[in-house]
Amino acid sequence: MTATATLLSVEGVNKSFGGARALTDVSIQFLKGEVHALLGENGAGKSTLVKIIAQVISADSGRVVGSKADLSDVAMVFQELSVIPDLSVRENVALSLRKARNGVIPKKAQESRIREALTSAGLGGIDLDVPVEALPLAQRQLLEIARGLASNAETLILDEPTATLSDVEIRRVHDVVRSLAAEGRAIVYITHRLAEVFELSNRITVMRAGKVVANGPTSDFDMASLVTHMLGAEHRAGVVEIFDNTFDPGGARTLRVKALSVANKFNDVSFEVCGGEVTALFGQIGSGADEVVRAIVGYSNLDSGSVRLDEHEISGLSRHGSQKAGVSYVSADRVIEGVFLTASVVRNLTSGVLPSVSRGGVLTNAKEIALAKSVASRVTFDESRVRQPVGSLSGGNQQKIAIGRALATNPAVLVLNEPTRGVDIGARSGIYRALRKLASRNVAVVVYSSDVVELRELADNVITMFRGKTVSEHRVTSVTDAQLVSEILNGTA
Amino acid sequence: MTRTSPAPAVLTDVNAGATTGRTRIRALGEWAGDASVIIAVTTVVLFLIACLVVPEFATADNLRALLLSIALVGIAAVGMSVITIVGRLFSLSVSATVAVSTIIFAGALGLGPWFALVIAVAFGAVAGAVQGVLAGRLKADPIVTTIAGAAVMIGIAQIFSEGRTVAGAGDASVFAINIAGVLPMQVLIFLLVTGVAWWIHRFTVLGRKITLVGLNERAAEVSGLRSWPLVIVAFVASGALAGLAGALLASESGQGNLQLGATFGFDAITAVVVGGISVKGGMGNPLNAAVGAFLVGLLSNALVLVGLTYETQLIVKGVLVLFAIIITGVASQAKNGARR
Amino acid sequence: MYWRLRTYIAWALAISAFLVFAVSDSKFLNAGNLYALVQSFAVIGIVSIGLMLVMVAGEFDLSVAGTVPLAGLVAVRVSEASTVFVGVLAAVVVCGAVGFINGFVTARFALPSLAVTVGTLVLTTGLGFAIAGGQIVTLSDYEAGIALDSPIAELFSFRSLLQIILIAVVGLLFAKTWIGLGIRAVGSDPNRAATAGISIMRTMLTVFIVSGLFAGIAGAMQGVSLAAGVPGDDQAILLQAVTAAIIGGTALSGGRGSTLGVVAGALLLTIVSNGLSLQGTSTAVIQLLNGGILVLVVLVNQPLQTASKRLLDRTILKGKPATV
Amino acid sequence: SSSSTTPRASGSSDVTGMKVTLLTVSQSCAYCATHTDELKADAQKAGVDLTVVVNEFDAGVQAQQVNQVISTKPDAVILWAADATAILPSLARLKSAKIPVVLTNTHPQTDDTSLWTAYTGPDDTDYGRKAGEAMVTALKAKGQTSGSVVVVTGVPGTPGAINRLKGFTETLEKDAPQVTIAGTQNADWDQTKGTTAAAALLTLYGKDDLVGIYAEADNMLAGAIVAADRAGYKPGDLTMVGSNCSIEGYTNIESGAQQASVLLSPYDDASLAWQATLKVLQGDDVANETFIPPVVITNLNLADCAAAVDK
Ligand SMILES: Nc1ncnc2c1ncn2[C@@H]1O[C@H](COP(=O)(O)OP(=O)(O)OP(=O)(O)O)[C@@H](O)[C@H]1O
Ligand SMILES: Nc1ncnc2c1ncn2[C@@H]1O[C@H](COP(=O)(O)OP(=O)(O)OP(=O)(O)O)[C@@H](O)[C@H]1O
Ligand SMILES: [Mg+2]
Ligand SMILES: [Mg+2]
Repeated sequence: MTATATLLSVEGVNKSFGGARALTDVSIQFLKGEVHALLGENGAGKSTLVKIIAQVISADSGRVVGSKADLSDVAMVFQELSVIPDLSVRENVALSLRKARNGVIPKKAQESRIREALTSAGLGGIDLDVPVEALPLAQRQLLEIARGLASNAETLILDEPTATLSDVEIRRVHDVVRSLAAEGRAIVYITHRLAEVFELSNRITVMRAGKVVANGPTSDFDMASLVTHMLGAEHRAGVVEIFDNTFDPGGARTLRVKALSVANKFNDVSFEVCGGEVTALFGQIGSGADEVVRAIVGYSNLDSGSVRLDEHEISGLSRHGSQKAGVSYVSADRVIEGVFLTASVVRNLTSGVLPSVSRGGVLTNAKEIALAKSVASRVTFDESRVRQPVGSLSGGNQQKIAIGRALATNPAVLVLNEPTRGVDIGARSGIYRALRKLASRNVAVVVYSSDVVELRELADNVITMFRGKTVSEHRVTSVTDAQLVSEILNGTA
Repeated sequence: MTRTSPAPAVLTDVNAGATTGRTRIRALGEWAGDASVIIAVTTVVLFLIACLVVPEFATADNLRALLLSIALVGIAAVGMSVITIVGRLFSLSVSATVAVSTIIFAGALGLGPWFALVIAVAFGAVAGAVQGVLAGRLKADPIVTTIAGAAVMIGIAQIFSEGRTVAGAGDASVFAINIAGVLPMQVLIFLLVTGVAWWIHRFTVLGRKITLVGLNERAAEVSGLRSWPLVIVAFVASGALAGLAGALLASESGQGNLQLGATFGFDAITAVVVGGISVKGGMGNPLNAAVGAFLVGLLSNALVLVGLTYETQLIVKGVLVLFAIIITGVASQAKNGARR
Repeated sequence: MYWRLRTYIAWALAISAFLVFAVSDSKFLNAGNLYALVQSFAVIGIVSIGLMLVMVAGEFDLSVAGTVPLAGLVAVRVSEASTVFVGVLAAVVVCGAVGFINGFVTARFALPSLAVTVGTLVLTTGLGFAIAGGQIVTLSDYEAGIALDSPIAELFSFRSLLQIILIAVVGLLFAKTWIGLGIRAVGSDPNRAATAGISIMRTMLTVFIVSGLFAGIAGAMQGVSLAAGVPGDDQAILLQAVTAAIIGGTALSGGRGSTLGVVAGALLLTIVSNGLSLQGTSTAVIQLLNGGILVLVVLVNQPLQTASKRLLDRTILKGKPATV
Repeated sequence: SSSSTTPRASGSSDVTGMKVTLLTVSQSCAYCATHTDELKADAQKAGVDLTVVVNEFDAGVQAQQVNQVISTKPDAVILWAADATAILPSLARLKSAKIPVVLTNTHPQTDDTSLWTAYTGPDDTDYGRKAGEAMVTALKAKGQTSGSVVVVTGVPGTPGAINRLKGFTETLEKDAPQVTIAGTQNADWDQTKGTTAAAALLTLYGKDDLVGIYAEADNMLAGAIVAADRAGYKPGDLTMVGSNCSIEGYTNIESGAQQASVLLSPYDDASLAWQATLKVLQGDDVANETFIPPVVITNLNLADCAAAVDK
């Protein structure tokens, strides 16, 4: 540790939204050449704090002091992706090079800087003129990072940059972050993946309920102490729970995927999932694993192959058809297709099962509430909050509602796409518990995940994918992390 | 240094919502949508003011005339609102549907007024269904679809009517009676239509599905809902109600022609927008469209009675509409601090 | 990709319509007729370009139906009292101010612009009647209008040239500058655009003021040309402008649209109505044909979108990061 | 006599094959459609090649259509102006292109009669006067010599609306000074708006000594009759006078809901225009202005209106 100059400091910042207090007297210093991890459960106030630093929202009181008066040397990579869907890759990166005054866009002059930023973020070969909307989520996240890099700022804030990424990209992001810190920048790094904190950061600040509860060099912490700081002492027991992988096999239904292909996405994918099991598809961006789960639930035009639930062919069905056949889906993109943000929790939870909360086409309020409460308890969501609009919940709770929405339909097969993206460790264990419980009721669970830790906690079987093809299938208990990662990186063990 | 606050419009958090204390208001407002509640309150306040200060306003005859002046546009607006709520903006073929229905009603009047009414409504429903299939099943742009629909309807009607007025060979006075001597039939139908539409929207599975699709079509799809049948339902409802408005309009004079109801389409859009129904879909209720129609009709009526000239009426009406909309904006912004 | 396709389709339709009429009617290619065509095109073109900017920013401007006739009335009234130049200027300023109100209210109070512009539409229509004051509004010197419209190079006139130049200038600014990028960004997603540091207020003001100014220019010059102003709302021009914008590939949901596409859309509309009225086609047939073209545009939309998505998928796979 | 149809030199060999363009306003209004059809039939009989161009009441579009027509060099143009003033520059262009112009139905708002070859059609002020006379006569028949009437007008600021009101007012002042005009509301030539406008007028002035309603067109009067009915008036309580004797007026006079109208027949309108056109084509002299003589229609002479509404 040579560089100790403070590049940015937050002093006594307070912030409330309406009557709800988001930040209370927060003071933190960010030092030159350091990666500073900012941790805390969902709703702890991390994003609020960094948005105040990035001048997206204003503090009620307190100050942010940077080396430049207008803080123009602070760049931010947002948690809710801020890449603009209709603009091309080039235009999106160019936006962060824009100076305050308007004028003609110097396309040629920017080209090399844009390329450079994209390459460091791991998007070296990308077509600059593709609209961002057409990119898969993970590439959009990398693009978001590229935007932060392009502006060449002294202080770079990354709000959950790796939430949507798989291990390879994560490693790449880590490399970039390390080299930026080595160049003498200050990096603020927010994450729910506690493992990477120890790998990457020099310093840690933990927030809880809008307050700083711990702060110090990374070496002062270990995993257990971090978790205690984050969740408070009373939460401690729940987190380290190891799940019981035994289940009742009787009378289960079986999902059989045979030689499934979608042009340009994946090819000849086959596997079986029995009721009571959790099977995870594991692959990195572009491996086609997430496309497989979308295809199962009726989102792709299949080129060949079949999907059967017991003896019923369900491969040609639309989303509506597959839902009717008993396949429920939890999308990776919470805001766009996961929940109805302005509708109440009740309405979200009952949206897929309207017939069962109505009589003769007329909704029965009592049934709706009863169903919502029972589903809420299954996903460990506070029953007393079911009348709130989902938009007013924290990210973790929103994700619980998205999953609850699928659970409410009592599916034979539950398909999830990145179910715990951006969810804190406490809420995450709640979600795993709910999914395990579901599996033990003979539901076949298929999950796409890019997180090894998640596989360990959640899955019975793992199918690795590489470049649109399955590599191999394992019981999760009989394979090492190294082997899994190697398979998705190289296509062989 | 201390930060100054940027414009409030840039607040970005998707978590925007009410404080806990306001949660109850929010839950209350959920069925009506925030904006529309304010508009409804504004309407009531303006109504009371008009009763107190505008001479001749609070007479039975004038109130009946006021209701009659909005009944038909109101019916068309309630239909239009379903399209807006399901997230398909507006139908620009309402005027054309109304005009063609007047001709159909007049043409069929010889077979009895109720029969003619049913035929006109059925025509509207079919016309709506065709556009609904385009806009729903084939995912065509609703605005273009309905512009095309209007062009085709007017074109065909012109060929058949040769542009002439069709005089009905029958008596349509049954639609001009006053129920119990006070409530005009047209107004009764308008209230019934509004009530039924509100009830369906609020209490039935169909209404809920339409709302959910309007709120977030992709999320609805993830839940296993199909959007296109609901879009078709919305267009059928809008078409049928435009047909109903046309039939009642034709019944006033027992005649139909292509000039009748020319202003209905735009007036219905105005009612939907002024009523506070979100053009983004899912927020608001058919009742709000009826309130919007009432508000605009109320303004027109009161301003005439105050004795303003036509141009002054329009200017004042424009300013008041802007004002009502701004109040809505200020109030809902105060509530969640976010854009839209 | 897909939206560029939409531009090509609009051009293909416009060019085919042109060829069909050129072949089927010998009078069509007559300079006088083409002059009439360019005259009509310039008016629809400039109004739809203004509206396109608003639509790309994710908003809508209904008040165009009020500002076009209002501009005519102001231009004629003021011209009568002073000079035609002052008259046109006054009209354009008034319409710019209406645009300012639209933009400011929309951005400041975070309101749907459809609602805001319903208000300003009623307001401007009322102002129009107030200016007319129940009288007939005429410009006694209609020579000024004739001069404005006197043919230049047989096909153009000062009026159409000025409008076409304005269309081109705005087209260039929209395609090449930060302003255009900002408009598209805001239309695509206002919240994200704001996070990227784009001022929503400034963008809204820009698009609505341009839309107001362009409607003002079209209406004012039309007024001088006709030497008359008529109060009331002009829904026909609004409807034509929206149609041109949509045929040209402007998305009602915002974020997308190209000047070239909208120009093609406006051309298509003008060519069809010019060609048909040249042949004395009955309105019923004109209506049916217009409906048919729109249904066609609407129907090719979906298959095209799917096809271009396929294409995109392929390019994205090709451009996959080197790490994989 | 109500019909001005006279034998004419149709089919004369010198006009066969000549080209005439009719620039008219609409085909979806009954009057306009009949007017166009009549001209088409006349042209066909005479062997004249008639092209019909429609602008849907859009003066801007009509200006471009005039440009277009000039480029096709027809032998004559029959023109129904979408706007009485906005047509002037176009008339000047037609004049400098030396194309003979027969104006029909709408008299341009100018004193410069050299801008056209012939005008045929109504004189709106005269129509207003006749309506006034009809009102006064009907009131006198009921023994009402004083009281007030209200007027439902067309689009404010248009010559038709202004001039009909002017003629009506003049006559009332002259023939029945005790009958005053209590108020006016515009209804933009629209039936539905006629109902709303009349309802407002009835609320405002109904309590007073209201004795009649004049609407500048029968369709607006049909709307007003609905409003009167809703306000509790019995047919005949108020003296209802309309104009044009369109189908709405015909049925309402027949049923007794309306007392009078002033006949404006699309057949006469078209026929006069065609006679003038023929003269122009044949190179004969033609009167610069020919007005259709307005005829008051009541239930006594309703038959005179029958032809105009295809009864
Ligand atoms: N715009 C807003 N309006 C009202 N409340 C808000 C707003 N933004 C955030 N909040 C609330 O402030 C608190 C802190 O939220 P913040 O987004 O900072 O949490 P976080 O630590 O980033 O959580 P996560 O890990 O889920 O991203 C939460 O209770 C949240 O609901
Ligand atoms: N946008 C908002 N506006 C107003 N109040 C909010 C908003 N978001 C959250 N709240 C309120 O603030 C409190 C804390 O919200 P938060 O979302 O952080 O809940 P949480 O239980 O901490 O979530 P999690 O368990 O996912 O961390 C709740 O009472 C909630 O109703
Ligand atoms: Mg919390
Ligand atoms: Mg956060």
